[in-house]
Amino acid sequence: MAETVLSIEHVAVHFGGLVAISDMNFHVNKGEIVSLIGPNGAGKTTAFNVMTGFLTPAKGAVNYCGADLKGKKPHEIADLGLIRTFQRTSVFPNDTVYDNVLIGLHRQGELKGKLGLAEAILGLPRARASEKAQRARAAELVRWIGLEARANDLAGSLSYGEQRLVGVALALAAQPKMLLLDEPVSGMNASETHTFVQLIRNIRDRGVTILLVEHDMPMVMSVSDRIVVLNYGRIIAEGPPDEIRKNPAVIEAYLGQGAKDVVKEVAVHA
Amino acid sequence: MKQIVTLLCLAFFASVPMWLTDPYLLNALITTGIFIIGAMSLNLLLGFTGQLSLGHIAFFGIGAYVSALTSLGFDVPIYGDFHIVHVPWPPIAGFLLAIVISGFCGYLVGRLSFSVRGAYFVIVTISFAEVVRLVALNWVELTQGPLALTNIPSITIGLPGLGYLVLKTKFHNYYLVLAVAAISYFLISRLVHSHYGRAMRGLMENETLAVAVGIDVTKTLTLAAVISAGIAGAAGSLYAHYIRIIDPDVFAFISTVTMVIMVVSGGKGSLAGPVVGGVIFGLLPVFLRPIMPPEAQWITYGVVLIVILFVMPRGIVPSLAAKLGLARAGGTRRASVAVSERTAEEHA
Amino acid sequence: MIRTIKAASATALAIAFLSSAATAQTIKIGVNEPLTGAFAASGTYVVNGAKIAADEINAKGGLLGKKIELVIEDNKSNPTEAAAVAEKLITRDKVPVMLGAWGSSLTLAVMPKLVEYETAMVVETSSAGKITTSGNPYVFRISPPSFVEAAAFKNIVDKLALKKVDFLVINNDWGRGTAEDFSKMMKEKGITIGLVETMDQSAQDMSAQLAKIKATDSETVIITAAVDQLTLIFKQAAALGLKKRIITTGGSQNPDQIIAQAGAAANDTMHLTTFLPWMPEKTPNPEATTYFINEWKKRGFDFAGCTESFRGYDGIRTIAAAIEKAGKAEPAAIKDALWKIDVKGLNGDIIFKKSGPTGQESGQSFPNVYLVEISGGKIVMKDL
Amino acid sequence: MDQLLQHLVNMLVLGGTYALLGIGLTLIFGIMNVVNFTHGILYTFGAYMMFIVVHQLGLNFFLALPVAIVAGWLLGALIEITLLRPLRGADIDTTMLVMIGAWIAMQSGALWIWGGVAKSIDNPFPDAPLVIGPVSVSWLRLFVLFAAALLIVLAYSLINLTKLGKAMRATFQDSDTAALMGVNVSLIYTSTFAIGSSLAAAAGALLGPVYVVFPQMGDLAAVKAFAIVILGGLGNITGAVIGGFILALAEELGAGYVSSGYRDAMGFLIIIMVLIFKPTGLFARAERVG
Repeated sequence: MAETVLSIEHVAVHFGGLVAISDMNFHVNKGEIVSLIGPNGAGKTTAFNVMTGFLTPAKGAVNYCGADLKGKKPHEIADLGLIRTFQRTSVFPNDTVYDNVLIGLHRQGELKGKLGLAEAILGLPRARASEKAQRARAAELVRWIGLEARANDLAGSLSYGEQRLVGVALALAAQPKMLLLDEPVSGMNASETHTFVQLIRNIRDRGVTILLVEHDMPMVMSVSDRIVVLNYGRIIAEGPPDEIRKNPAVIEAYLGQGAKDVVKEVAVHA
Repeated sequence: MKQIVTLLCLAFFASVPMWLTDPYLLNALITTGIFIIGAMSLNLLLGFTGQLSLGHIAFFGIGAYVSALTSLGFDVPIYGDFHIVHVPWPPIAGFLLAIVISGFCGYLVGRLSFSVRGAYFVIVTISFAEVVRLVALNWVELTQGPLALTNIPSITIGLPGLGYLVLKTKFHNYYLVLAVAAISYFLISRLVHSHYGRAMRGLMENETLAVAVGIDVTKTLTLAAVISAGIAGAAGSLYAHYIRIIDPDVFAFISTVTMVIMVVSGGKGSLAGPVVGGVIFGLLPVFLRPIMPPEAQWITYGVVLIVILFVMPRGIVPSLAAKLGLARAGGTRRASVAVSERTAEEHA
Repeated sequence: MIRTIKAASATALAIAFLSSAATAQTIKIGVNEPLTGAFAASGTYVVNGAKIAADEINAKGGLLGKKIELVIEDNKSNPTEAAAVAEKLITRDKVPVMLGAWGSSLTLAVMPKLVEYETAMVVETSSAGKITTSGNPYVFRISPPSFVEAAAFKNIVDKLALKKVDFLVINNDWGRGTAEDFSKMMKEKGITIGLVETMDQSAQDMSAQLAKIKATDSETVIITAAVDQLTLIFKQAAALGLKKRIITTGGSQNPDQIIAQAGAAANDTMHLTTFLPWMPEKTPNPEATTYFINEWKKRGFDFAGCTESFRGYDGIRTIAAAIEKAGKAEPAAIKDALWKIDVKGLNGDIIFKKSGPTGQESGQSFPNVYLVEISGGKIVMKDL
Repeated sequence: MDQLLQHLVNMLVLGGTYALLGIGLTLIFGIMNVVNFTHGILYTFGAYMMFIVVHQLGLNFFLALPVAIVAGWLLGALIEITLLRPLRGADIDTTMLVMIGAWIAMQSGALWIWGGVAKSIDNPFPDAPLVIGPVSVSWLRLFVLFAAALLIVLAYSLINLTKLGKAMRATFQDSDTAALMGVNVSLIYTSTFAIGSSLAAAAGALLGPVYVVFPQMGDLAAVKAFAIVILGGLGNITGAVIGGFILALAEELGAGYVSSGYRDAMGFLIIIMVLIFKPTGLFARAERVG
């Protein structure tokens, strides 16, 4: 059996009287690409918020690499290598693309030992070397995601699709062991999506486990090793794309909100 | 390019006492310079972390009182016969202690108040400054309250082998203030261009995202608060040893307002902003004084402030930079980033 | 509005030009007062009093054959500005002597500049003891510090049969100094000191303090505050039904205003004051007092301002006398001459006595202190 | 015990006016997200209007009150249209600084026009206080408390019962959505600022006769108003009313039983405590996270 990186155990979240998630259980194995899908309001983003410490669940636990994440702050979870991107605000809009990545790299700037701050301010050799390394790494990442030409443009001025890429670069800069992507291809056209799928595979091949939330079914079907389907805060199906595609409960869940299209598209990709 | 401009400005400021013989103007420049140091420290919080502190004068005032009390000595009854007695130390020790203690106060305020944001943070900082002012006013045994601390000695620097230099004249004080200002500018510049500064900027622009990539909010903001408060404390110490009398009025709200005006009109988040805004709003009253009655001077001051913000809502330096086609402050310097061979010090 | 500003600044410019052209013919006196900010009202009163003195002197032919010219600058109620104004008056306008700077912290901020430029300043209002005890030989004060008031009051505490006294004082050097000096004097007299309550300079609601004082067993309250706050205190004390003997100190109070605004509540209150504008015949210099009060009314100023503005009037007359005695308008000569003058001021003879550490004494004049009582809506003198 | 009773009565009288100051500011702060430094000057303005109408025009005291309130409304609308409307969408710091500029200019304008000498305003109420057992209170203060309560109820009804109020609340929730749904947001902002300003002017007009009138009288009042708004939670009218009474209680008891020197510190200490332990104010609804 493969090594489990992330496991969600009996997690429940309430907002007042509203049940956002009830008793959610699933896990992600090392090196997997897993998709979390479901109709709007199914609790996908809420699940991400619980996994990354932005929300405290009413019940249940999140385990990451063997550690219980209970009570950990978002930045502490990020320090463990569990990094997420966001649906809407995925970039630092008033900074250049290059600076966005540099901000993401900030943890690499932290020098060992107590004098880090003084070294940085006085520009001592160790700090200078580290700064130089960060800049080189940032340039490399910008190149790698293919935004070299826009490196000096403000991230806020980029197209929506390009901003998603910057968001991913930012997340990669933080050296993730596992990446949570929240609707990464929304706003991208077909060719951009295609490139992005390659990018995700590339990232996985570098040893990063990936969990994504996505509405773009063809993309989900083509990229995922496994799919977890959520509806009304509970998991209704789980399995490889082929199984999910045929699962009647899933088709049922999507009825009423363009389910026919989904079914059709799923069929086309089959 | 940018470094050259900075150095030229520094050289210009250094040359001022050589050709400016009017002691009144020199005095105005010294007090303005002290407030510019305060404004630069405020800019670190407001411009680089996005936290508006309207109680910044508290750190300035604490620095002034710490420095004055260190160099004057005190004898404070604490309980019954138990007194804390302090014999006077050299003023330079007061200056250093002012930085340390103000910085420590910055740490406390930071830890306590960064749980709130926006308007709430503004009010917490105002409240903090008012409480400190009221303590200075009412703890008469220590601060002499409204009776003021007087005869504060000038700062003395020990020169190896040459004895002591008492920085008493305006000429001396000008260079003292200029030196502290230049060091503060350098420190802030290095800080905001290091990864610490990038963490601050990230938090300012998109706190949720910053946290998600592992930036520690409390640690980063507290670091900014400590350094900011320490520099403000240094400015307060310079003030105490230059004016040589302080009373609880050093905590006046209008002084914080003066600093905020310097920062925002000059351009928050721009290193040169507080200097430009400070020179304008520090010297404006000096030029208005001879040409209009006192009330009209204040009215003009307010109107000039409004007009500057209407014409240049982002502040003078960023707006001018944009007009001159220099893109936004900071953008130009990274013009050829993709060629990542640029070294760290070029970006300082 | 904008036109008014333009017109005003044009006039100001014109005046500035005229005055620089006229430099040679006039003797300049610097006036460093708060004209904006928290103390604007008081500073403006003092300046108006000073102008009356300057006009009077000039109408009589001026000094040493020259007219005197007041160079008036606003210190914005701010110590930093007060020091800057002193710098400007001395180095730019080349004034050989100054009047200022109303509040104690303003005066204290100016004092290092006096030493730096060896120029004397006549202090007209500030009451902090430190001003004349810290060894600044360029300071000459005509207002009484609180220990002088306390000493004058000492003579009649027996007659008033005080037993236990509460204090309600403004929380600044003036109020704190008064509480300290009066308490010390009263303790020597065997009087018990009860509460010492303070109020912020800008406070308008003193009900809380008054309610606390109302509940004590002392029979007298000593109150130190400026006239507006006093009026509020009387109204609020009346509203709370506070029935204790009230004695006010400090000399800035104006019983007329208190009678007018506090009505019956003011009856039987007593006031320690340094000037008697409502009974000029009882002042040490009735002729000058009458002239000053008439001139003050003629200029359309508020009568309530007399108790503040006479200090500006006396201050300029003090300076003028020193210049006359010095025979020349030079800083050192004027400073020496200030020690030798004897001016009949509106509140007593202005003669400077040495105060502070030997060798660098400051000058302190000892004005008269009067106790008046409001009785049946009228002001009555009490003998000290 | 008698002293405590008196303090409690004082608290009621003082708290009513604090509440009035607070609700005007909480509307502006909450709905427009403007740190309104002109609130204090509007308070001063209301008091001077009262002075002008009663003493210079010689009109009736009770007639002067509505005049001052309307004048405050007009001045508020003018400030919003000339200074804030062109800056819509600017940073909160920028609008705050423009308000600071307006505050400095207008306060100095008041000093220029009316001088620094404090004025007092006559009132038609008897000098002798109302005495009930050990407690006494002046008739004027009672009238002020009553008038303040009436104005608070009026403001509350305006916000909760009228169409304008509904639009204001919608704008407070989400100005973009409100605009999409056909709310004229510009008009709402102007109305909000004008209403807030008229409440400040009303507070000044009511307290002018109680205290004295001078150009800086609004500064301390404004600081207290900010404190009340934060205690009650931004945009929360009920919170502001309760906050006003809490502040008054803290000041009374602080001065009465701790030290009068720290009287004004009480309010600030409460704010610091509240915000440390309950960062959204005492009465703000808990926000949904995420």
